[in-house]
Amino acid sequence: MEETFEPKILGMLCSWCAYAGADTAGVSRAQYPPNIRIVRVMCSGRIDPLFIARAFENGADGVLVAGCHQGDCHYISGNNYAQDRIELFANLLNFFGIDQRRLKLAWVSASEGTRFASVVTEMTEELRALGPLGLKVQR
Amino acid sequence: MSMETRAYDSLVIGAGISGMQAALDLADKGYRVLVVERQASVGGTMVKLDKTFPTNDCAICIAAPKMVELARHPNITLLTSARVERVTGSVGSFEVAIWRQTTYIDPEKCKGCGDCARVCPVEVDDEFNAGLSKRKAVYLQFPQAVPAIYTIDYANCVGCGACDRICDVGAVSFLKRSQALMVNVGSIIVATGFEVLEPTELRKEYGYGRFANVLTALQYERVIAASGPTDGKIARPSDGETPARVAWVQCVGSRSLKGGYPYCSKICCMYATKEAMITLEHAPGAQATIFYMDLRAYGKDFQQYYRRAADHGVRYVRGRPASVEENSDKSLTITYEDTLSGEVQHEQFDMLVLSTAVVPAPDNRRLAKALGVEVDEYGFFVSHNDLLAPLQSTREGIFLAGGSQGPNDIPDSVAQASGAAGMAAIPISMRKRAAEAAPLAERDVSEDESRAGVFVCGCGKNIAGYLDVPAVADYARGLPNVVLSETCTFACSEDTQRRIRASVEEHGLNRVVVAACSPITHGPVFQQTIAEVGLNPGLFEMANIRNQCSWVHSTGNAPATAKAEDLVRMAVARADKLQALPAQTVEVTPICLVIGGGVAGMTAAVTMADMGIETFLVERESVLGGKLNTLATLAPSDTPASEVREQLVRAVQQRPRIKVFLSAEVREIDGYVGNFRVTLDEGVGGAVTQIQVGAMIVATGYREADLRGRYGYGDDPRVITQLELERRLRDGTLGTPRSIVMVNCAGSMNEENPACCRIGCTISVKNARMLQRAAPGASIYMLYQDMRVYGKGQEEYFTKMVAEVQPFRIRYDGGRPPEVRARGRGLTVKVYDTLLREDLAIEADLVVLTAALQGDAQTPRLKQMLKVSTDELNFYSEAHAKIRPLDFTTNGVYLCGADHYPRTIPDTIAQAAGAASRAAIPLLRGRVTVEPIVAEVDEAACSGCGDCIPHCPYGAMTLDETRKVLNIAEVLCKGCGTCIAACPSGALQQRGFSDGQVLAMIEAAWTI
Amino acid sequence: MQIAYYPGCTMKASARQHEDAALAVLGALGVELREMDEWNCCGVVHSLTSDNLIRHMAPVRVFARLREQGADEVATLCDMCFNTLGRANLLAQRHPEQIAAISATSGDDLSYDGGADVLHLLQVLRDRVGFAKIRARVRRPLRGLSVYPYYGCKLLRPAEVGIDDPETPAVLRDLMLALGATVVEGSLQTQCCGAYHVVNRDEVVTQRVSATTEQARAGGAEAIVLSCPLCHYNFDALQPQSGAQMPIFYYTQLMGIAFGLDPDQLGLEEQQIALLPLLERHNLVHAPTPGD
Amino acid sequence: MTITMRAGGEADELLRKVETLSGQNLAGCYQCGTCAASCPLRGSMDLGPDAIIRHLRFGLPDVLDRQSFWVCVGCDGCVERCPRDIDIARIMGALRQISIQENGDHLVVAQLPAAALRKLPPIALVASMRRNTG
Ligand SMILES: Cc1cc2nc3c(=O)[nH]c(=O)nc-3n(C[C@H](O)[C@H](O)[C@H](O)COP(=O)(O)OP(=O)(O)OC[C@H]3O[C@@H](n4cnc5c(N)ncnc54)[C@H](O)[C@@H]3O)c2cc1C
Ligand SMILES: Cc1cc2nc3c(=O)[nH]c(=O)nc-3n(C[C@H](O)[C@H](O)[C@H](O)COP(=O)(O)OP(=O)(O)OC[C@H]3O[C@@H](n4cnc5c(N)ncnc54)[C@H](O)[C@@H]3O)c2cc1C
Ligand code: SF4
Ligand code: SF4
Ligand code: SF4
Ligand code: SF4
Ligand code: SF4
Ligand code: SF4
Ligand code: SF4
Ligand code: SF4
Repeated sequence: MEETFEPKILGMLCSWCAYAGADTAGVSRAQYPPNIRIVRVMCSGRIDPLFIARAFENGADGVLVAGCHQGDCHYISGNNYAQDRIELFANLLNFFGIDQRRLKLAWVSASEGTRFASVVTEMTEELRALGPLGLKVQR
Repeated sequence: MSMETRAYDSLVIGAGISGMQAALDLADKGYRVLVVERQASVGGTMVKLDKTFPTNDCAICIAAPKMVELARHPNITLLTSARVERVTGSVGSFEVAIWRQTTYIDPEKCKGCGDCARVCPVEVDDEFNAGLSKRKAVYLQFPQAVPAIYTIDYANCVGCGACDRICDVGAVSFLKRSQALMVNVGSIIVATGFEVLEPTELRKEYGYGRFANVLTALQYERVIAASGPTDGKIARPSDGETPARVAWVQCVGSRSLKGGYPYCSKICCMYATKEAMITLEHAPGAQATIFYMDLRAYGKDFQQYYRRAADHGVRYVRGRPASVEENSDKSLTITYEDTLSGEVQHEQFDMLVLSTAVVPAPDNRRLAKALGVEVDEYGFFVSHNDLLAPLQSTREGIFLAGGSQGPNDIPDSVAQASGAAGMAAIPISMRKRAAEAAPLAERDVSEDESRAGVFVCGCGKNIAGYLDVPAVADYARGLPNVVLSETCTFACSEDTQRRIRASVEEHGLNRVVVAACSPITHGPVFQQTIAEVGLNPGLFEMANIRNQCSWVHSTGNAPATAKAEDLVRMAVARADKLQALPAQTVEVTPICLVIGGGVAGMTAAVTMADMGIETFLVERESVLGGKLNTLATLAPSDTPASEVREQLVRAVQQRPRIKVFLSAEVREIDGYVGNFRVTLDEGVGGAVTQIQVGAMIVATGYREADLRGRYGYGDDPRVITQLELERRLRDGTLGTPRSIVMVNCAGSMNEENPACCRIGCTISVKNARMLQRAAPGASIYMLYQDMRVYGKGQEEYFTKMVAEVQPFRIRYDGGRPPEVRARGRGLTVKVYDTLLREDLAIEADLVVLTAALQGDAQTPRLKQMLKVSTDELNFYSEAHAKIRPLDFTTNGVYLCGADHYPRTIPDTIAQAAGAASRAAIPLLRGRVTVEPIVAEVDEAACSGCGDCIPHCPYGAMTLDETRKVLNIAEVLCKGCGTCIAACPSGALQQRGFSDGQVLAMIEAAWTI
Repeated sequence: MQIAYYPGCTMKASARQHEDAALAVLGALGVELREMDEWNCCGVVHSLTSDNLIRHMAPVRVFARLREQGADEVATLCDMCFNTLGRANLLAQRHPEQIAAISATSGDDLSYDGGADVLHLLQVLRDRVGFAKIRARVRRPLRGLSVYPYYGCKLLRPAEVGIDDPETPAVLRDLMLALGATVVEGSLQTQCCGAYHVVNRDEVVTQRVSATTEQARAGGAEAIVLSCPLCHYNFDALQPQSGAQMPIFYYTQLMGIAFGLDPDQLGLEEQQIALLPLLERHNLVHAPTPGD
Repeated sequence: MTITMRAGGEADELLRKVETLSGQNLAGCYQCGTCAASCPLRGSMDLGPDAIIRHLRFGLPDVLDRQSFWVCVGCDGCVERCPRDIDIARIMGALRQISIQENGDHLVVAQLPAAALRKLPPIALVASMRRNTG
């Protein structure tokens, strides 16, 4: 039997909504594939494109950035800046020969546990279809 | 049996959003607060909602942090499943008897793992989900419940003991008894909220309880809620299908002289609009129809929200349905008259939502008796004086907030809660407040090699059952810098805390990593633990191997174990880079400045002074009073405005702590929270004064829009505004008009200014009464779009007016505003009546315009100085529409009254007391704590480009023009880190989340 | 059990079969209706305007006579009488001064203290006899017979005189279930049939009757069961104009059938739309032998 | 057509009469349409009950020429549901009363076919008389 490719996903989640939503997924026992590794930041506005780039260099096949829905940001507007930056950066990915679908931006509220699970599930499946990125840089 | 009496400063009854806000406001001032909540978890109604109008933010996202804060606050004691039995004594010293119902589970032991619920054989309707799903006899109310402890519902438990047998920590005990407690408090706040009517006895024509697909709006909130029984998928109860047509019926049991309650329930027009909008989002292609009589979108941004909903396709039909019948496919046929066309229709829908009346909490009458206060004929708590003391109950020292008084939305509830907290602080103002905990002595580890200790938790079987905990601990032991790695059954239990403390000392640990549940809920517990042995809380890190691992990857041990190892490796990598987070505080000048001397400013100043705080009150005019100097009488009690003015001015003058500056204006403001330097200019010939204050309250009021050139205003002296009418009524210069036309929404609710002025309708109702008295026999015409006499009190006031005055009420459309023309000796008002569907020409000799309202003319200048923002109408923008309605985003500056948005005097007073309560927090504490996770600038790297400045939502950054480097006011920074990613030079860092710390985790995420 | 009985004009005219059936059925249940010695027309409709006190004279006189005869409650079969008497009684209770005024102008002694009760026969059956007892008396359950209970207005409204919930009445349904029938319900059960418009606006009545029978038919009903003699007339007489032929029963007739009483006592022949064929189809009466 | 509204006048008088006879305060009506949608005879009326109230309130001239109040049988369907506790049936009754006083009986018994009369239940006749004649 051929082994299915298991993508590596880095999740960068804001503390107030998306990370709390991922916690809620746990409380509700919503199941999703174990492919994601989560890094918590206070606000999605903190997420520097550098982090994403470094994740790809380090072997991630995909990066999920998730924060509060528009209008819900605990810091008023951080998620707006996040959206601008991430979208801009996504456009640059093509230059590096990285499929834009490997970077995903999602808004997940603290109560959306099942939504978080389905976002991760879908992303895992999509990346399985895309195959490995293979960008691991040796340091 | 003698009972020990414990002393607290204040008691808060009910822990919905109102009770939580009131308790936090008092506790933050240093008062010790006891919170008594009837249910097993705090949160009240708000946590059952999906999103909240008018900003559509997620209810749980904004409520959950308050819940956690409440549970963790050192000055708050929380008693859930408890009730107040009896109150004796008087203000300053109430003796309170409390009954705490046992839940048969030891709150100290329960880990919230839910094993018990899994094995419990009993299923009952889940009241949290309004009966739309089932829960067990042992249950957690909802996933975010606080405290996160299971409860046994004894009435339904069959005593099988399965829970007891499975519980690893032995938390279940059927021997645990209910407790009677005695406490002594100085003041009490009642925040018991409200419930919604279930129309099974009244209004049966709508089929609730008979037809499966007829729900109450609260049930529907659970249907659309992401955390609800259908995970937010909109499903018909009869078959689980997504409905294609959903309808709402408004005022079910409200606004009814028969078959319900006479008052308006205030919130339902807006929540129906919200629910309809969410329905269109969740079920694209669906139709949403709202049947209404008057669409009461009265608040700030409410009308815009309503327009947006209509633009998104929500259909509004003016007409109150007569009956509902169920079809064989369980769809519903509704019979109604579209009153704008006059047609009676039978229309089919898949689901029907009833916006049912808000009714008092069921226990109110008993509680009122226990408290010795009055409730009204329905069971809502009544205030001592509707106009001037809206938050004071009928007994001194007991105050009211939120839904306990009647229907209220979240912003009004929160404002009232802060107001009640301000009032409740007064009788206890002489008491000694809890001192800030002295910072613990800290070991400096900055130069040391990192030595980490790892503790891997099994959480009973919650982690250990799904992954190999010893293997993870073994793995951790091999990681760089790890000197110790252990497993523990329950990391958060007291014995593990002891072990952690001992290990830190024994092994000289300078980093601690716990692999367990979520840092959000449990992080602070461990941070406190290591602080006790001299480690800075910044040196702690957590790996979330339960919520984000064992619980979500419960099938197959190996992948979960591998992931847990990765998570631990990431945590250890980050721990290596952690640094101490300095705890900083800033001294505060304990003086307040209030700008504006109307009802709002005077009330705020008086409340401040009564809390023991020196206050400056600055008024631009030569007299205090604001609009009270112009108004004739005041609704709802018809009290002369002059009387109210005298009363308030006297209150100000009697308080030596208040210093009033008249004919004075603010010229300059410098500094930040705790230390503002303000320059006052006392007008021509007056002095220029410098004052230093710790906090500021802005209460600059509102004005009527300039309507010149419209509705004949300015051209004809017989066309006047409501304020001008008030002046004439006051001065007795009305004359003898025989026909008077009032035009509501003059200059508002149209394309150019979509806002609804919130108070215009009530003003027109009051003045219809006054006009009938001043000009007996005159015909009175009221031209309106929707009659927005919202809430309890106003609707009844309106009904009374209608019966007495019998005005002609003419409903016009905002798109076809009335025209006023001079004709011969009289005036003619032309208007299209949408209910008669005819053009009317009304002969009038006085036209009164209910003019659009706006913020003060000088607001644009003042807002620059205050570094705050406003909307298009010059009304100030609050920090958060729902949970911080009285704060600005700028720390230390607060707002109240009509400068935020027009409001009635009772609402103004509640808000002003609330703003005083908020501002008193830093002033009474004497210091403000600086957020430890702030941004820092590396001055050497900074090029002074200023790119970061606009990214900071709190205005914490300024450019030092002379040195050309960035300057961060740490006390203003709230630690979001948004600026950091904006800096092109890499000159910014965030403490606790530096690039190095984040990248360490990313680089450690995978080993290959 | 003995109860005073006020028949009203119609029970003695077009609704004889209802009275016959009622007396037979009540006999079987051991209830005796004792007809008042002296009674007059109730006036049929309650006066709705305030300048028209004189119109209350008729019902008040009924109560005055009742009191003279020493009774403090009276039963009626007719919904319209029930409603008119009930509302007049409320008036007497709430505005005794108006009764005094009526009495003064009438020249007759109409003193009435509001102390009597008016009962509808359905109330007697539900609240005094009880459906359990009725169920026990059933000899020939109406198994398989599907009926649509029709309430109309006067039995239910205004709520202060009505005998059941005006939006979700149950009394006829529960009675029919006790008899073993199948019940079909629908929204038009509680809507007015057009009432006295049969006199000069019968198109109004025809429209209501046809809509209601259509709803009953669509729900699978084979017959309508009702209580009011005016509704009965309207449904029976005007249905053919809309082309429908659904049998109309008084509830007393169906009780009689279920009790196994002699069909001859139940006045089954005395209406336009034949009742027997349906009953025969369900084997609820013996088919008459030809030449019988 | 534009309706001109002036203070006072005949309309006021009709309104006052209706209010006195019916004991109802018409100003209290919210024009919610519940009554119209509840009325089983709305289809036979030329103005719904809510519209009758509005026309009376606004003194529109044609109210007494309408058929609606003759069509209303006083079934109280609307009355039970009106959230404002307005007894529409009484308002309709008052209009009938006023019309009969001004224009005489609405129904001439002599013109009804005798045969039909004989078949009708007495309550139909009595009710019809009492509602349609003075
Ligand atoms: C369907 C629906 C939708 C809504 N949508 C919105 C919206 O979108 N936006 C918005 O702003 N508002 C909305 N609201 C209104 C909002 O829910 C209320 O404003 C808010 O919940 C009021 O908070 P509260 O704390 O005053 O009362 P509650 O939330 O009712 O809390 C009262 C608390 O007191 C406890 N309690 C009661 N009696 C006692 C007692 N005797 N002893 C001890 N404890 C007691 C209760 O258990 C409860 O925990 C909505 C309301 C409903 C019904
Ligand atoms: C026609 C009309 C009728 C009303 N009737 C009623 C009623 O019957 N019942 C009721 O409850 N409510 C009524 N209201 C609402 C009521 O007026 C407000 O609730 C109340 O006045 C709000 O008080 P305030 O202090 O916020 O604002 P204001 O009364 O406007 O006071 C603001 C004060 O701030 C001062 N100020 C402004 N800018 C500065 C500055 N830069 N520096 C120093 N001082 C400054 C102003 O001079 C003024 O004195 C009515 C309103 C109107 C328009
Ligand atoms: S099993 Fe024990 S620890 Fe777990 S939730 Fe139940 S009572 Fe609490
Ligand atoms: S003892 Fe009660 S709560 Fe525990 S499992 Fe059995 S039924 Fe459930
Ligand atoms: S807010 Fe008032 S008007 Fe709107 S539905 Fe509720 S009760 Fe009715
Ligand atoms: S610390 Fe451990 S035992 Fe405590 S709740 Fe978290 S995972 Fe469970
Ligand atoms: S008058 Fe004012 S409160 Fe009333 S609807 Fe118009 S804008 Fe809103
Ligand atoms: S963006 Fe960076 S370089 Fe520019 S001012 Fe801010 S900190 Fe300095
Ligand atoms: S139901 Fe009542 S309030 Fe509504 S339109 Fe009719 S009379 Fe007016
Ligand atoms: S009382 Fe008259 S208006 Fe009202 S529902 Fe009956 S027939 Fe229609």
